[in-house]
Amino acid sequence: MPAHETDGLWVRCDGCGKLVFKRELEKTSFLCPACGHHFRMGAPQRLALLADEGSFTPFPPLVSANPLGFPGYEERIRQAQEQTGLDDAALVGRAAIGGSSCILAIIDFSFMGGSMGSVVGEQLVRAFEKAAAERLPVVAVSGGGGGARMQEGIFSLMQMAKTAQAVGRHSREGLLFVSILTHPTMGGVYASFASLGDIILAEPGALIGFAGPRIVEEATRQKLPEGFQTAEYALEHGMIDAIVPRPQVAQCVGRLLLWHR
Amino acid sequence: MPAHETDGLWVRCDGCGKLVFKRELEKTSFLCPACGHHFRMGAPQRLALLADEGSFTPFPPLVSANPLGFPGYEERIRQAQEQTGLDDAALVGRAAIGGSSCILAIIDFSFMGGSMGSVVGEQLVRAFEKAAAERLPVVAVSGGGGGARMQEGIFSLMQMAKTAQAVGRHSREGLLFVSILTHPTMGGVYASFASLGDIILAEPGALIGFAGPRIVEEATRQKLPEGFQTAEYALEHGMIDAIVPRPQVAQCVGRLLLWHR
Amino acid sequence: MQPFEWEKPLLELEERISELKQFCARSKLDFSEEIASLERRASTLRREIYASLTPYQRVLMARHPKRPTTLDYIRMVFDDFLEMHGDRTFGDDAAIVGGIALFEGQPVTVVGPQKGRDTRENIARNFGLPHPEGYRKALRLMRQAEKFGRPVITFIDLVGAHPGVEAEERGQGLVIAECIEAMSFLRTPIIAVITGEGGSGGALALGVADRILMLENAWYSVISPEMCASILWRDSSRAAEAAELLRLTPTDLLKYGIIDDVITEPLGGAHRDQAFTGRQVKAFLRRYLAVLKKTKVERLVEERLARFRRIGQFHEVKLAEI
Amino acid sequence: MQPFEWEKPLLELEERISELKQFCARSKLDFSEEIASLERRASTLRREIYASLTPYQRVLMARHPKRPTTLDYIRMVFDDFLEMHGDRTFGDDAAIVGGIALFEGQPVTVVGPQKGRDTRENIARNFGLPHPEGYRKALRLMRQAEKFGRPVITFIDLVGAHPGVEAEERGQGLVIAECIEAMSFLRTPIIAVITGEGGSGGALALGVADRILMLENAWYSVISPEMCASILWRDSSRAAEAAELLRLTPTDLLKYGIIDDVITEPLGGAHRDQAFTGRQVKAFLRRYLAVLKKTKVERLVEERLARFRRIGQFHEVKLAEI
Ligand SMILES: [Zn+2]
Ligand SMILES: [Zn+2]
Repeated sequence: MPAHETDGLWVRCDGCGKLVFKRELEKTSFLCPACGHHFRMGAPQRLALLADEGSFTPFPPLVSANPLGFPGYEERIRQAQEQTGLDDAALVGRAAIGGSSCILAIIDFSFMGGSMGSVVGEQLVRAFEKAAAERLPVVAVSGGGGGARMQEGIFSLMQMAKTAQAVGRHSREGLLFVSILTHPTMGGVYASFASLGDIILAEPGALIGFAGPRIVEEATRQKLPEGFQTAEYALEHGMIDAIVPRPQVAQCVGRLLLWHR
Repeated sequence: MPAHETDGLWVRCDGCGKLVFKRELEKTSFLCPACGHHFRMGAPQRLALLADEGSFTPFPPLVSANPLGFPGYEERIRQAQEQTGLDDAALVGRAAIGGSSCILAIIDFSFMGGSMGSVVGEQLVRAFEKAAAERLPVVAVSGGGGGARMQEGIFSLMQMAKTAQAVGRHSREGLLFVSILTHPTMGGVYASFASLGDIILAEPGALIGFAGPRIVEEATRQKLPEGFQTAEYALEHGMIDAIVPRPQVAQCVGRLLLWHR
Repeated sequence: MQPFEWEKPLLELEERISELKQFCARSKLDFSEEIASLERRASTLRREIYASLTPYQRVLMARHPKRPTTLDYIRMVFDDFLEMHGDRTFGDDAAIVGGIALFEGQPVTVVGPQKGRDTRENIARNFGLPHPEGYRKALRLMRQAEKFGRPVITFIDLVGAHPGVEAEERGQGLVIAECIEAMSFLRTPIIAVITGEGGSGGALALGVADRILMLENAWYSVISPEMCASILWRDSSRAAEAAELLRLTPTDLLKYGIIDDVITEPLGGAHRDQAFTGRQVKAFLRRYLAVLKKTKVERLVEERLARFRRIGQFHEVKLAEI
Repeated sequence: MQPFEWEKPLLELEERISELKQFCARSKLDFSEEIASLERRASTLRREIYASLTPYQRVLMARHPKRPTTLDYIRMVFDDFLEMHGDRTFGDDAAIVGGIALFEGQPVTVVGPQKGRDTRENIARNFGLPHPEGYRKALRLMRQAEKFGRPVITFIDLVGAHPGVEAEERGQGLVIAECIEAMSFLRTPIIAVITGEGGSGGALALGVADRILMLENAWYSVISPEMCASILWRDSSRAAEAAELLRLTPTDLLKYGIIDDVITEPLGGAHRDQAFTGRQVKAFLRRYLAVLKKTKVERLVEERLARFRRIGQFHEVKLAEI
């Protein structure tokens, strides 16, 4: 459930309905001080939370083309870049977590819903290729709302194959991929690299699935079950290894990396 | 549903409840002339139905020991041998089906319920080993009521591992195993080699499962669903490839062997 | 069944010709010259109409209820077929069919979604929308093909993977990823034929192949034009505009290198002459199977991976620019 | 909780001693000699009772509700543990737990059925009776261990696989076969520890290993003594007799070469001193892991297969005899 902003300074919590001071959230790793609800967080904040301080070296940036000549796409990209300070929805680089080296990829929802166009796909593929070449594990934090970047049409769809194959090549080298699903991980992002982790962790309450809940509701004309497509629901249905609350994610991933050195 | 004999000459059909003349059954491959119900049939009759005439060369026979010193087991074996004319519950040898060579193994329910003791296990393992050595496919017809031969205790249990491993070694040579499940294939026979076929066929109405229906009913204290554990039920639940009526089994297996030469 | 709007002038003309012929036969009068002239005009009109179809008209053609389904192609293209059921885990999905077939004497594994030909069948087949167990069945059969070195042929015609509660519960997203990954590394030749609709991840899950062929009036896209329009303009009736933007036709996809060849259909669409369409598909499969069979499987997999690795358009940014 | 019948004289004596000690403390009188004598007698009695346990008494010990469970062993034997859930197909079975654990600094994969410690827990854990998704979870974790070359340790304590409608529907028999087959060829060391009940195919599905260890008061059989009695004599109350016939004790199984070693328990059973039992299991694991780690994985698999290949007793029949 996305947090609806009420004005610039306050935001309403989807967990408890209370208004939370935005500046406060930054101090709590975007956890609601009242109920612990996990708000979405940006890639830079996530990086700070997850990677050892000063350990991150980003990959060279890539910038989107407009392969279909989709009207307004360039403008849309430019806006998103300005709003987020990111080149595209993936922040990828080399990092250390709990003292162990890895390649870290973070999908940022705030950049066009974390959708996977050519840039995100290529960055992820480079992440797995680099990791394979250096025999490093990959840690990916996914939050891709619908997965597809419509404006790149078929090119967006093909990124699913491209990234899944990159995972496959990395995996066949006997290397570890820890996939962390954050709110929301849906569609093409979920149905490709994100669900191919050796170990799949999720944050509490994160929406995880293929078809969005509204689409399922419309298609089936039935009321969705309580907690449908939440991380808790995915755990119950056998789709993820564990739910890890945000404050423990870095420590948990650190242990996993250490155990797979 | 086993056919309850009413006297020496007639037998009541579990499909339609009519009395069927036993001699008649032998002419119809043990199909009820009235409703087509598949009666159980012995290994020699099954062999005649399935293998090309004159193509069968049996493996050297093995005879059961009494590894646990189980009281009365030798006597039980001797009786079964006399009643069935078989050495034990498995008839194994080299055969041709539709002109293609294979190793054929048939479990006969009438020998102690088609249960798997050391002899059945060893014969099956030899079947897969011989097939692997000569690069031949294996066709197995299973009808093991409860699977386990209680009188051999742990030795019977271990035949599950032994036969499953023989399938695995044969399979890793890239060779074909067609498993045909006939009424009834349950317990340890089903939970080992019989369900490891590349292709799993079943006869209509055959009972297929792990725990027997009475055990499930007692354990769960609920009424069993209509058609529970029948071949049709297994097909619906994704556990078998196809249901093949008895008159078409030889032709179907023949095609499969031809396609895998 | 309703004809398409754009076909109406042609259908009317064809009817007129047919009437005239019948009149000739009854009246013993000779209108052969007039008939010949009308037929020439019909032929021109037909070519004009179908040469200038818009992308969305092709989308509608791809959805024509009389369009051949996977089982039709299996019947028309292969000499023998044994359907195999089940995922050995949960169930047997009627929305996906598969099994071993004989292609000119050679065993191949065939898999594809199956739409129904009428309402009753469509309900039984869930309109060709697969559940996870359908994809798992496909995966199982493809792994079986790999074991025995059989080529895999997939037919693709589905608007997407089923969006439902149970499908989500049983891992729709996960199983699509697994299919994509497994096909990518499958050590046997794979040909995918997009015969009708190629909708999103549900189609890609059967579409990772060494050769990807597409019928003339099929479409393949990350999103259906209706849903695209509904996201862009909150108005799904503007699907025709969205179809233009999405570049979902075989011509565009061939240009982008997404597909390898376009299988021409009879004028008016595959449903106008199923047998012709079947022969076409068979001819293309024959040609490409022959090529693939000459290639070592290691090389096939390498090239399959390289093919997808290349797809994507972006700019490298020199650090000075930032 | 009820003491076993055969323990009653001992428990009475132990109580007497405890009372006497308390009386000493209160009264400041010295009974130390008497107490020492009584304790010697108790010790003798304890040895006598537990040395002469019948097979069925051991079966009952194996079912003692306070006997350590898989999670108890995980807590006692390993330094760290991350539980991992789900079969990535259908569900997460609480009757089987598994994950990565640290054994003296070395990561291992641990899997085992989990019984509850009370009624509420037992209902949640389905009395440690796994469904197919439990076995599929185990399989997934074992394959993961293989990928990373981690040893696998399974704890076995279940009376059987769950006999239920849904379990049958989702392929209980098939998944047991898959587990057996997969473990047989798994390219990583495997140690199985039968800690309590080893019932039938449901136990074997976790029991194909390079070393099979068994606690002193555990049992392992193709069929439970109760069900055996009920088949033989239509009287499950004659289970004690059946237990004799089935040769299900560690001593018998060691003699037959089915298991490799017996882990001694504290007198009176594992539940009498969980910490001691944990240390015992840890010591045995340490010893056998060290041996297995020295062996190449190809050789491990070969020997694992050879081990089971040998099991079985029968007579070859010379053709002249027939
Ligand atoms: Zn809150
Ligand atoms: Zn009948």
